[in-house]
Amino acid sequence: MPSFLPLPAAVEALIRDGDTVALEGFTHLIPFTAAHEIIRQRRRNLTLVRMTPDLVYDQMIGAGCASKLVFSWGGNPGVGSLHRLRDAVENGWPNPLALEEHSHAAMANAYSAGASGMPCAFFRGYLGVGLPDVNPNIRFVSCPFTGETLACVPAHRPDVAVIHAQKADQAGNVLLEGIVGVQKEAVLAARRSLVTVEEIVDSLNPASPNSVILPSWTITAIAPSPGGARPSYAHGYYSRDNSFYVNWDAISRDRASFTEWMNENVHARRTA
Amino acid sequence: MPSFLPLPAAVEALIRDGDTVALEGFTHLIPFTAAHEIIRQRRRNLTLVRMTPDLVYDQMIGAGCASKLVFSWGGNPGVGSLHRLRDAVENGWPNPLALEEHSHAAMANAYSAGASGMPCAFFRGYLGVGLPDVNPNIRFVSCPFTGETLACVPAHRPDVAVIHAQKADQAGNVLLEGIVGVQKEAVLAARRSLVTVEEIVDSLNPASPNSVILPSWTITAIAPSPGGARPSYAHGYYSRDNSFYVNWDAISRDRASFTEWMNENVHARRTA
Amino acid sequence: MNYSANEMMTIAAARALSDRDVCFVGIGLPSAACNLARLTHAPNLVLIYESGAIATRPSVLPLSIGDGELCRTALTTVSVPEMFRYWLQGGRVTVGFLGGAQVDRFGNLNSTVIGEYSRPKVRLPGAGGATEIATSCGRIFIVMRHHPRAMVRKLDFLTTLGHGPTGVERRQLGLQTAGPTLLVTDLAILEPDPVTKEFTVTSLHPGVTREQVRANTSWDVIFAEPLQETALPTALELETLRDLNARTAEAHGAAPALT
Amino acid sequence: MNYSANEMMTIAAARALSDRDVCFVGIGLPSAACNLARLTHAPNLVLIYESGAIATRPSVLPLSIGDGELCRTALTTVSVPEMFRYWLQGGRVTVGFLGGAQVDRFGNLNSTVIGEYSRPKVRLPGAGGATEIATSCGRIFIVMRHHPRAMVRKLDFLTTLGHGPTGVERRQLGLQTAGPTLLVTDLAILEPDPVTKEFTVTSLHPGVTREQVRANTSWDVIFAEPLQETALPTALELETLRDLNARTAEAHGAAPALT
Repeated sequence: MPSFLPLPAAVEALIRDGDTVALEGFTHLIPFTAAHEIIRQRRRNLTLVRMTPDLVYDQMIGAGCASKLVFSWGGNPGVGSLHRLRDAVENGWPNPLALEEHSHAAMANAYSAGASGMPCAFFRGYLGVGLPDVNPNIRFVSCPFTGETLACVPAHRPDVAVIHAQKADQAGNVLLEGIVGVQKEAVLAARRSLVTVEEIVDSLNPASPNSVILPSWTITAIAPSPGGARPSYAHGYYSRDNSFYVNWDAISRDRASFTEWMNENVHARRTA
Repeated sequence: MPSFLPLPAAVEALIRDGDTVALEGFTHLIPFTAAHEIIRQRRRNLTLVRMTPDLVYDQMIGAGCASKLVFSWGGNPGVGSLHRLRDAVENGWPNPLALEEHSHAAMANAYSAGASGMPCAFFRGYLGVGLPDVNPNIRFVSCPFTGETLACVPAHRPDVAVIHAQKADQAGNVLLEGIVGVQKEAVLAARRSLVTVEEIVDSLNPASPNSVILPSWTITAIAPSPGGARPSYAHGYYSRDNSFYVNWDAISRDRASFTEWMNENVHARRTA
Repeated sequence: MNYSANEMMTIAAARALSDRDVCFVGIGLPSAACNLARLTHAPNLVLIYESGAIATRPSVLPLSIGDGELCRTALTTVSVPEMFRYWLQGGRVTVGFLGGAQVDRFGNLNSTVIGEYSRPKVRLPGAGGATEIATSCGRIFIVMRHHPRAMVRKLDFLTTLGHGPTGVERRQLGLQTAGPTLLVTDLAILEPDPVTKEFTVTSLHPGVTREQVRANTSWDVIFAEPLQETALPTALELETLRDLNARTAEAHGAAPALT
Repeated sequence: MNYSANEMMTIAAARALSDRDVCFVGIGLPSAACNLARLTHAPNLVLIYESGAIATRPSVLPLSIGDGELCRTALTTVSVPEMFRYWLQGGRVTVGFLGGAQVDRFGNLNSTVIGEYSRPKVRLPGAGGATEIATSCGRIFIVMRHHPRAMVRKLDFLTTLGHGPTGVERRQLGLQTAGPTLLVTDLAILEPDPVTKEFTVTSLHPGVTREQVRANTSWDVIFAEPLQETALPTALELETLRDLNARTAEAHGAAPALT
């Protein structure tokens, strides 16, 4: 059974400097409010894992939380570059950022392998391309039956997974619905997990017997956080604030405007 | 888009002597009516693949359809032995039956690998036990990162998968609900697929955006077959006929009573 | 209250489960023991069936591991590949229950064949989930009836690894899980010796003699000192088990064969 | 009707899709082309987005591949690991659309860095799904604007395999999929030579000259003989595309950057 905690206490309890942390959510259900709390608590030297480091990691990287990024696509979807990510990689601001770079297929399989208790993931991939030359965590094995060359990457086993979900019940079971991404895998792969939720309800009342549910004993802490995915969205609750994603391009383009925005919108605010 | 066919025409079109055929359904949604049609059409030398060859394969094996069985648990769940399977293995009646024997984990992973376009499946398993000595399709590889010994089996790629489902819509999309077993994987792993359904509806109206649905273009043929899982069950339609499972023990125990039952209940009947 | 040896066996197995356990449940005796525990001292016990049902709370015992009752009363139901990958292999199960046609003194099990594999005298059901349940669950409880043909010196086939043919192979393979820690029969409770891993009788059920256990065990069975006597079934345990069995018999039209 | 070069590019890409295709769709130009095809000549075209949405029918173009509109209008939505395992790697996609910062004459793509990998001048987004889309889909359509910095002699980094650095590596790797079969730009349509696999201009868009194409291609581009002229956009194509873009702009509060 997870602990029900206010978000600041949950971040305080679960996330330590130097941890490997995966905040997941594939466009949908991105745990922005949790990320802001991590920024406010000034966590440092995190290894951040995420398939699509978009605005949420641009903010954390620009705020100086991360020393390494494990990822497969870093951009502002449909808008352009992540300027804070680029500034860290190209100019080392506010600190250098090491990259461990994969493809989406590798990342998705690595989470799935972590959830499965496997040491590594095998898939068809990475043939004839450059990433294996720059990432020693990409290797190849032969199928013992056909001889086919298969790619292999280590399983993701983050210290902490952080996700946002629609609902938790009083017993601590969590329901996800819509675009579910790799969040279930991230939680099952991690040593500890923090789930922020739109609401805590008496019963999940899942729509289907096969609804996507994380049972209570797979979760370390639950923090209520209505709107916790904004400016991302929560299926059934609120829509994506597309204009914020477009505006982020200008806000994040230079260090001063970024810093000002973060001071006003993150550091000056307290989470309930 | 699949063909909508009466069951006899679908079996005629999709299943040939010598094929590797997987009828799946894990207690729930077992495609008995399709199996009976295969028996009536006197298919021979089939390689039958199934995690749990229970009554449905006991009937097909006793009827002489199979020359090989790929499986992980062959019994009458909660009741006892499969007498026709045992008679084939122990005495070669009505014909010898070769066995390729796995564990459930291997079978489930092999279907998943087949659905994934992989040549083989890797998992933690088969350590220190006897099956690898009697099944050359069980091999071991080392994780290239940790050196851990992992089991490897070939992916299942049956010629035909046969499953039963609750509903198809007019476009040929199929909904499964409840205990969904390995049926989706079996269909995606197979070259051809036959789905019998309780009913054909205008719209699937899935309960959840994440409901288990097989899209039309993954299915070769759909045959309406209300009650097509009996004496197994269909979640939302009818319950399992547990007494038939108990009674099967006596029916199947000797060749004469089995043959008589099959003549009366399978051969003498026609599917609509 | 009077009780049968089977009832004693099921109750003794149920008592070994705690309120914090997550159990991978097979059909028959394990299912009865797990649900009895859930309905008595361990209301938060989580039951997982390999058909995909997670945190299920059946009001009657399933005849098969995929009964509709399991899905209807589950928190959620996942596919079988997910069950074996994310839940079993993922290390999320604390206790796995196993049985078999034969067990040896080191908790290795045979559910494959009696006789030679290629020319079996009796073809048994096969491994099912057992092979990987035995290596993925935190610990394994074995529940079997005491009989010389079941408690054997040497297995005809090693379907499922206990502590290994000589008690050391499991450790040598580097497995991180404990393997069999309990063997409950209709006569006694056996636990592995901490050093040799040989199953040793640690408790006799009330009224059972050492001689009965010896006569029904094909290996030279060792008794712990001091030897315990299993506590009598309580009225609550017996009533709960009988209610469960009665509801089950009514629902299935007949008593499940193994309870 | 007047039309822009971007509109011509999107329309030419849309025409290459048939009613029987199953498309793995990226954001921006591919999404516009695929949805235009679905709304005109290919109503049964199946669109799959890597976020998990299968057979989706968005009425506005998504700004990201995980927009709620994709899930709401999908037949079903699966997890991202399932998407990459069962759907993409499973070989169930006939056409994958790709773009990138750089393409070479053999259809290899760079979306990783400009400059050296360890000290990049420009850090680009990275591979995303492209690496395995390129090898798992039946064939690949590339859609990019014609520009000398985009159509390069040599990639700074090989993110995504086309036919390989010299046009033969893909075959040598034994891949069973066709790789890039079409490159649509705002100036022309290019197709690989059947033997050398070099992308060759097979059709110029109306009003475009060979000189324009040469000036915007860094390699010595070859023109097929006879060279075709791309058919003008029809009124239906233009109106459908503009309606789609107008609905999209209204829904998002601004026009998506790439359409």
